Amino acid sequence: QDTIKVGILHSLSGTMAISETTLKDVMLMLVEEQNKKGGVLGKKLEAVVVDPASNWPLFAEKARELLTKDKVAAVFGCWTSVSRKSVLPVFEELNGLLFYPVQYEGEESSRNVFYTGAAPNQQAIPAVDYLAEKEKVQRWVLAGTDYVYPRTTNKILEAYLKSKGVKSEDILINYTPFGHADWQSIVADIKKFGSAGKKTAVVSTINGDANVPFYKELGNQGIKATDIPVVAFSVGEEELAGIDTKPLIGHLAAWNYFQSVSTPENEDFIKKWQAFTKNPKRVTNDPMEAHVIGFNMWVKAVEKAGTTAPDAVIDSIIGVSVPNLSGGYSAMMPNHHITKPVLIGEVQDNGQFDIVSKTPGLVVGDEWSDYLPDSKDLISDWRAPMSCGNFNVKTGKCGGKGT
Amino acid sequence: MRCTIRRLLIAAALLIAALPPLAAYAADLPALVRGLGVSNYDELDKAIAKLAETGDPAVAPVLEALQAGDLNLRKSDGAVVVAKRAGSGWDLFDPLTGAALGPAERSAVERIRINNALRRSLGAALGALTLMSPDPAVRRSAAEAVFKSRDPAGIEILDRAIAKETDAGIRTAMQRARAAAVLNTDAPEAEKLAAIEIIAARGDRDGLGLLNTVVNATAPDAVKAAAREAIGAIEHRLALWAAAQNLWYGLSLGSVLLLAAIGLAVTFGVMGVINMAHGEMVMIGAYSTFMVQEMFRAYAPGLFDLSILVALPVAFVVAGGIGIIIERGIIRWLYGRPLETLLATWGLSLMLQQAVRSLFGPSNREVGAPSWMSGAFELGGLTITYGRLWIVVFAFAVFAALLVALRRTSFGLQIRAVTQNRRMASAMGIRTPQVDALTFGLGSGIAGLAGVALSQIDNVSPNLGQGYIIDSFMVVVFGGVGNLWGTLVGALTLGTINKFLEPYAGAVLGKILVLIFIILFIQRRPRGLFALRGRAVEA
Amino acid sequence: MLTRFLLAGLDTKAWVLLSVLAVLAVAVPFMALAVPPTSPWSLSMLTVTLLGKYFCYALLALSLDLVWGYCGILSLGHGAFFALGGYAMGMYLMRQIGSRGVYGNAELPDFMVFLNWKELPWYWHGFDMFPFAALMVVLIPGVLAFAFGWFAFRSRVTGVYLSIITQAMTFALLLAFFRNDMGFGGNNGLTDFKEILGYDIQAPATRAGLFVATVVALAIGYILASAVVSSKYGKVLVAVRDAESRVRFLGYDVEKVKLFAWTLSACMAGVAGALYVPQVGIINPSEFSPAASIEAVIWVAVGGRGTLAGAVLGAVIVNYGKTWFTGVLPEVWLFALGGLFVLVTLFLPKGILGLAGDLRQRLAARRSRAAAGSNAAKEATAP
Amino acid sequence: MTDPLLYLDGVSVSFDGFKALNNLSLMIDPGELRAIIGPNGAGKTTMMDVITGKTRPDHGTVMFEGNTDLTKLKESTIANLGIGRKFQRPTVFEHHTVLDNLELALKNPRGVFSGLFYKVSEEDRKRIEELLDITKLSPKRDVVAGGLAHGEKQWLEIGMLLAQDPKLLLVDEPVAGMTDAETEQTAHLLRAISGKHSVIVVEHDMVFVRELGVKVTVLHEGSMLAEGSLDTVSANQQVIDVYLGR
Amino acid sequence: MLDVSGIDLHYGAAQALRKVSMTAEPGKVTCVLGRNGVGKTSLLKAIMGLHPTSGGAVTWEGTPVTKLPPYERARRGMAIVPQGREVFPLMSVRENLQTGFAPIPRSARTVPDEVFELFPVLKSMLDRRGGDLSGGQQQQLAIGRALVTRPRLLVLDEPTEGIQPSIIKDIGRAIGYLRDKGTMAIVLVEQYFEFARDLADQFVVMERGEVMMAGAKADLEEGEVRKFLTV
Ligand SMILES: Nc1ncnc2c1ncn2[C@@H]1O[C@H](COP(=O)(O)OP(=O)(O)OP(=O)(O)O)[C@@H](O)[C@H]1O
Ligand SMILES: Nc1ncnc2c1ncn2[C@@H]1O[C@H](COP(=O)(O)OP(=O)(O)OP(=O)(O)O)[C@@H](O)[C@H]1O
Ligand SMILES: NC(N)=O
Ligand SMILES: [Mg+2]
Ligand SMILES: [Mg+2]
Repeated sequence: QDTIKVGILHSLSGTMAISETTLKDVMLMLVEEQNKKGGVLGKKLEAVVVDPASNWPLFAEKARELLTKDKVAAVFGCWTSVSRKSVLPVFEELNGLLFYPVQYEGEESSRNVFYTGAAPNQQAIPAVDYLAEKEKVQRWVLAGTDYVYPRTTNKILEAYLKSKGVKSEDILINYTPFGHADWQSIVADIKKFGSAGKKTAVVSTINGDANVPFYKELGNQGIKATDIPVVAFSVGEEELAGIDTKPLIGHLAAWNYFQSVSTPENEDFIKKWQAFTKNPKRVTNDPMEAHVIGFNMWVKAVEKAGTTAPDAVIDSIIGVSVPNLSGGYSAMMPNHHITKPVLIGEVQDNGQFDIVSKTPGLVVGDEWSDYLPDSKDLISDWRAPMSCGNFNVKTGKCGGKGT
Repeated sequence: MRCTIRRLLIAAALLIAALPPLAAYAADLPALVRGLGVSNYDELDKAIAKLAETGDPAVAPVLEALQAGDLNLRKSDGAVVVAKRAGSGWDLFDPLTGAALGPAERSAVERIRINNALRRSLGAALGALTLMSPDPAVRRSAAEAVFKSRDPAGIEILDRAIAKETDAGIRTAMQRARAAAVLNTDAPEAEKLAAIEIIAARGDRDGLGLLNTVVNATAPDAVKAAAREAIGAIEHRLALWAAAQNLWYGLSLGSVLLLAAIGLAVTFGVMGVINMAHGEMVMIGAYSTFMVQEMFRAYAPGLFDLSILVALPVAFVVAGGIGIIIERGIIRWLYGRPLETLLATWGLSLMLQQAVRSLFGPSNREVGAPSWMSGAFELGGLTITYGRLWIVVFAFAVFAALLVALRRTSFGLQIRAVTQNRRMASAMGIRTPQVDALTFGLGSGIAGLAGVALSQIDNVSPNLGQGYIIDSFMVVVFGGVGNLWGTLVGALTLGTINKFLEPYAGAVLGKILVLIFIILFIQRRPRGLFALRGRAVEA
Repeated sequence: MLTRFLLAGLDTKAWVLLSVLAVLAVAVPFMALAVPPTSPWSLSMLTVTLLGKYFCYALLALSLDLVWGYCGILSLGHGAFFALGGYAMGMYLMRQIGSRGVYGNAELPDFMVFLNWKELPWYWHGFDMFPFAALMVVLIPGVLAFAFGWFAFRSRVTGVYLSIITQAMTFALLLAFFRNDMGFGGNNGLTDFKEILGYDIQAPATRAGLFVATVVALAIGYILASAVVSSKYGKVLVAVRDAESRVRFLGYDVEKVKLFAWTLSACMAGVAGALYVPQVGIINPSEFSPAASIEAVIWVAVGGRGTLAGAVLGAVIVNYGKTWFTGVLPEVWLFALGGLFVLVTLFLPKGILGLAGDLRQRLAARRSRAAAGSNAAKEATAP
Repeated sequence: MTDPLLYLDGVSVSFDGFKALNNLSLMIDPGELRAIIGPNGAGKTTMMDVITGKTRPDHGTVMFEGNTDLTKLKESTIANLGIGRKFQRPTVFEHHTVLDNLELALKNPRGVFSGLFYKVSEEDRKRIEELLDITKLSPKRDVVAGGLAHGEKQWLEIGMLLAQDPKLLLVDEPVAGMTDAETEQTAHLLRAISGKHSVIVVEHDMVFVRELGVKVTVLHEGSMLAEGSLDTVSANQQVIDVYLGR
Repeated sequence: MLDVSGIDLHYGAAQALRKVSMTAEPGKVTCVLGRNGVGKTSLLKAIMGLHPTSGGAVTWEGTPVTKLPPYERARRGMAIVPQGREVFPLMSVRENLQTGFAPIPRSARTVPDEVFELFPVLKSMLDRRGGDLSGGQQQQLAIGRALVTRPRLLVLDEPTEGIQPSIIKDIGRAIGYLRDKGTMAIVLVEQYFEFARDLADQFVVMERGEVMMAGAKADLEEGEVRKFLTV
């Protein structure tokens, strides 16, 4: 066997195809590039693409197929948390490697998974800090799609805001179903909540398809960023591509990467990407960067270990650091999360974000939130001898608070 | 820092009031403009304040350019210039005089960026500067801007502007802006009470927000009491309007449901085809809109506002044509086997989704709103967005047209004859294949029309259709299969119920409750809202 | 009497199918566990779980065919019963995790811990006991189906109206289970199971055992269903499908007739779901999605509605197709699957299994026509 | 005098204001064979709908065996009380064979579980053979009913009615589409089963009605117009005007 | 003139017509007789094109129509009153009648007065749904509907079934009247022998899918014919 296989596990059909197809393409590009550079360990890489079709059990099945039938060395994939939860036992059972590129709710750390997207402390909390400081926001609408990521993020944010002295009546939490399309009442409610004489902002964990109608309604009802800014964690360049952003100028998003980052690395990446997709208008976004980082880390770790064997890679990858696209270096931490800068951007009329704030240094992904009672005592460290994902610093034992 | 600007503006306004607006500061202006060339938001804020302080109307275009993102820093000499796109590079202009400064390379300039805080400062500054503009629309928005900024500095200018203002509406707006500003000063109690009265008369959410700020801030008790009373009055008024607002939301959601369902009312309701590909016909309509708009963007950007009107017939023809092809190719073999149409159209819907995904890519496509469909207007205490209003009008128009087509034309009669008894209809001399194809085409075409409208409020993506198919079936069945009026009333009922539940139960629970309502309702009326009854149906 | 009743319904098709299942029940575990992995005869665990999944789907298809194929009730919500059975099993499996969860809480599943739940909701009690959970696997779908059917059939909701309210039912459940407040893990559902009946859920032997259990359940389901449809009650069922009101005038209580089949079918679907969950390792609300239920209908239609073997065949073939296409043609597999559905409707109106019957009939027709033709020819040529 | 088996008292039914039955009263004795005639649209079928529970009357009661009010019961209960019906348009189970159609109609327990464990008894087999003979469908016993010609379906439905062995048979236009000879046979058949059973038969075929030779009730616009022997009613000028014609 | 020659017709594997031939001429009533299930309805279906034939030819007014779909035949002046009425159940009586407009020119699209003269009940029920009518009323509607197309060939399948005696007489008179206009060929399937005998100009007697006897009324002996109708 003279190739090393890399699995790509992203939905190419169904509801999530809209987001995940791009990630498949970026992986194909990275593999191609790496092969131009001579591959890894002197072998060519071979991408194995499958379609889990936005169907969560199918994710598990396809993961098993990649690991046992195709015998891939690592898998890059998943978007939604549920798809990750679905494949997790498979990766642990078969000792595979998964690089997960999307911001998520945290509260997880697996020996076999590398979380290259943001944990809540790398996205949500800095965004709220920004609004509180720079926009003097005192009243908060936490609007999200009704599933685990928004629920957890909002729980963390609620605890965080309260710890900062925000009163309960100044927090409005609202959940909507996936794909919610009629935002009239909710946008009106936001307006109403914002007319209490205190500066109000919306923290949006609205996910996927629901965003376009949400922003269209915001625009139509004339909610301006200068009045009630909306900061989103799941809206990037790809999502904005479907909306006329003129009425939305100034609304915000918090990510670890924006296409508008002006660094040579990023400009080079955008150029390659647009050439690869043969589309000079094709945009880039944060999860793509996460895959770039994750892929490069894996390559480096494999070369360091001299093998693709999972155990060796798991050992060697910790501490590996690779350039990210915003001008710094991201490192894989012992908790399998990475260090990232946090950027806040404002929507421009060209569908891009103007970066209005950037953390001075890099932020380490915090898998166990400090703001949830049962996880604040937990840490994760996959280096020997601890090698534990849920070490309780109070009890000094691995395995949560249990014995 | 906002305070600084305000204080400076007060000074400026006082100066303007005292002196005739001379070009005394003109000599300083270029230097002040040059001062905008900083990359730090705080410094930029100060620079804006200094410019505004001059009170010189010549400053307005500079600030407008900054607001629009056209103001750039020329890297070679640090000059602040206006840059306009010209081919691959820029054409540069002097921001004060508008004089052309020649072309420049793309990378020769750097845009001066602003953030929300600066946008607010700019709005306030521009508001004060443009209150005397000859353009009434500008004056009106200037008054609105001052109302929002509540800048005490504006009071003096407002007083003069009010004195000069001839348009009653704008004068009221200015008076309200003035009142808002007064409430932000240490003006005597009486003056503040008068201001509260003016704000209370405004009676809307913005007024409410402002009064709430008064209550939250430090103020004499009498003022606070008056503000509280005014708040009570406004809230009472808004609460009264809330029901109407909900009704409007219900009507507008109902129209969306109606639009989505009405094509299905033909293919499923009339023809009996369990048309799982209905949603994809809607999607094709939306993509047709996208295509038409791309054409407009490329060849006639000036006429973009007409693109939707052109998209309507295009979407109808494209979706209808595809419908006819589907009928001739597949459906026609399945008459008399309605359940199998489910299988075939499900397969079709998978293929159409994938076809669109392969053709247009998996991500959202941008469909823009023409200007006449953007924004909102106030009607009493109602906020009505133009987009929604047009969709309501459009939905009813389509419904009426379809009703006439099916009830009043011989084609409609033939459609119904064919669907009730195909063989007998044929024996009566009705060209059944033609009627079948045209009927399915009609239903698909109408779905395409719906797609044009829905592209205005929803994603244009390969998944568009999936989001509507279930709702559409619910509406048609709830209303009573085969009854167009049922579809109309069904859509509006479900829309309204949903919108009245949503404030209490939340969107998720509200939707669950609507579904449970449908289940229970069908128990009472097993053949839908407008059930056909009698032996005609049972036979 | 029971055995006679059960065996009476089995025709040749049934015996063939049951024999295949029996062979699989023995051969698959053997090939997966005993044959060395280097041998070409060895089966991977992937294949075993895949087959297990297909057979769970087959049992679901079977249950759907019972009501749709034989009683004319097109359920667009059978996935709900399947999912409820799955959740009942999932709850048992969750409780078996014990303190091995990430937070080490012996009482509460992880998702409750991090959403700050303080104690186990009442409806989770008892699920730590397998017999109780097993009972719930049939009872919950059964009771829901019974209540739903009791109202709907009594109100004489039929045809598309019934179909749509079954869809509304599963859609409402989807949204409800999505809600984290419901206490079923929200969108993430229940996952990360550790053991079942004390056996490590990831151990090959356990997987093989689950596979055998699925095959046995499918076989029992099949025998039961064929016994039901070939009894006189089965004929009444078909009569109800074809002329419901006429059956009433013969004195049959149509509501009860339907209710029995409907409830039985829901219980079968529940069992299918319960077997499915430990094999795929997750149960989440997407199983309630209307599209999932429609897909089950499609399996039945592809295999041949109104033939039990067809339902089984359809489920296996379509799902095998899906597995295969998504791996081989990841970018365009929907064309292949969608095309398959269209072609089956156009060219195999009675489904794959109907094809055989059709061919036989057409052959007979041709033969008789040919015979008639040659007779006529003979007569014509006779002097 | 015996109590009537069936007693309709003041029954009215209207559809969107149109009175299909108008204060109709009628009495059928045990074992009686009664012919009902009347113009198209007089309400004959509607009357049968009311008796069998298909249509609920607006007013009036329908008493069966003296003390059961049929208007409150559901169709299957009424059928189980012993009221069988043949429809105007023959309705049989199109996907079942002739044999199965008869088997389903046979008088046996109707419950789900008795259906599950039912096995054809010798007696049932014999009865089915008899019925096949009567209806002359023996050669078509294994044909699915959907493939029968119109007249054959009529016969099959009569066979199913007999299989039910009801106390009261409601027969709506049994000889429509039958040849004269078959018409005659049907008349014989109905006469033969009356006595043990009560029969109400609706027909427009006067030859057939004459053949029955029983009391005739004439319905018109939802109420009774005349009653008596065929000769008496056919002499009635009103009956001639609205029904028989010249 | 209608010329049916040697047609075969199958339902699946079962043959319902074997080499059936017959003719019908304008101004004459051709009566098809036979017991239940001998194939009378099947013959009419073959004439109207409602079921495909597997052999033989149907010629109408000199042109072969065997391969034409029913609506093309209707456009050539053929109309049928089917067994079982087959009115459009959810359409009003008026609309049912209007379906007959399809094959005729726009200018002729009125319901002929003779329809309401023959069946006055239809006039009073114009707005009632076809499916709500009583059996006999539906039968009248079906005949009326066929007449709206101004056919030159009228095919009637047991039109007296379920009709009250006085209207049977009316229908008889109507058929007689239509025949006497001399432009219409009429094919009548009947079980009601007296009715058929009084109207018929020629007979076709069928048995088990085949024509047993055919000829002008004068040429046939009633007893012979009746033999095929008894059991
Ligand atoms: N559901 C209904 N809606 C409106 N009118 C109805 C309905 N059902 C029956 N009718 C009318 O009621 C009248 C009585 O109908 P019914 O079928 O009882 O007549 P009938 O005596 O059986 O006639 P026939 O001899 O023609 O069968 C008819 O005029 C019919 O049109
Ligand atoms: N749709 C069908 N499928 C299969 N067989 C049929 C079908 N229709 C009629 N047949 C069979 O074809 C034969 C002729 O039927 P047809 O309806 O032509 O008879 P008919 O002479 O009109 O009888 P009737 O007087 O009862 O109306 C019958 O044996 C019948 O069983
Ligand atoms: N992890 C997310 N965004 O679902
Ligand atoms: Mg009747
Ligand atoms: Mg016939």
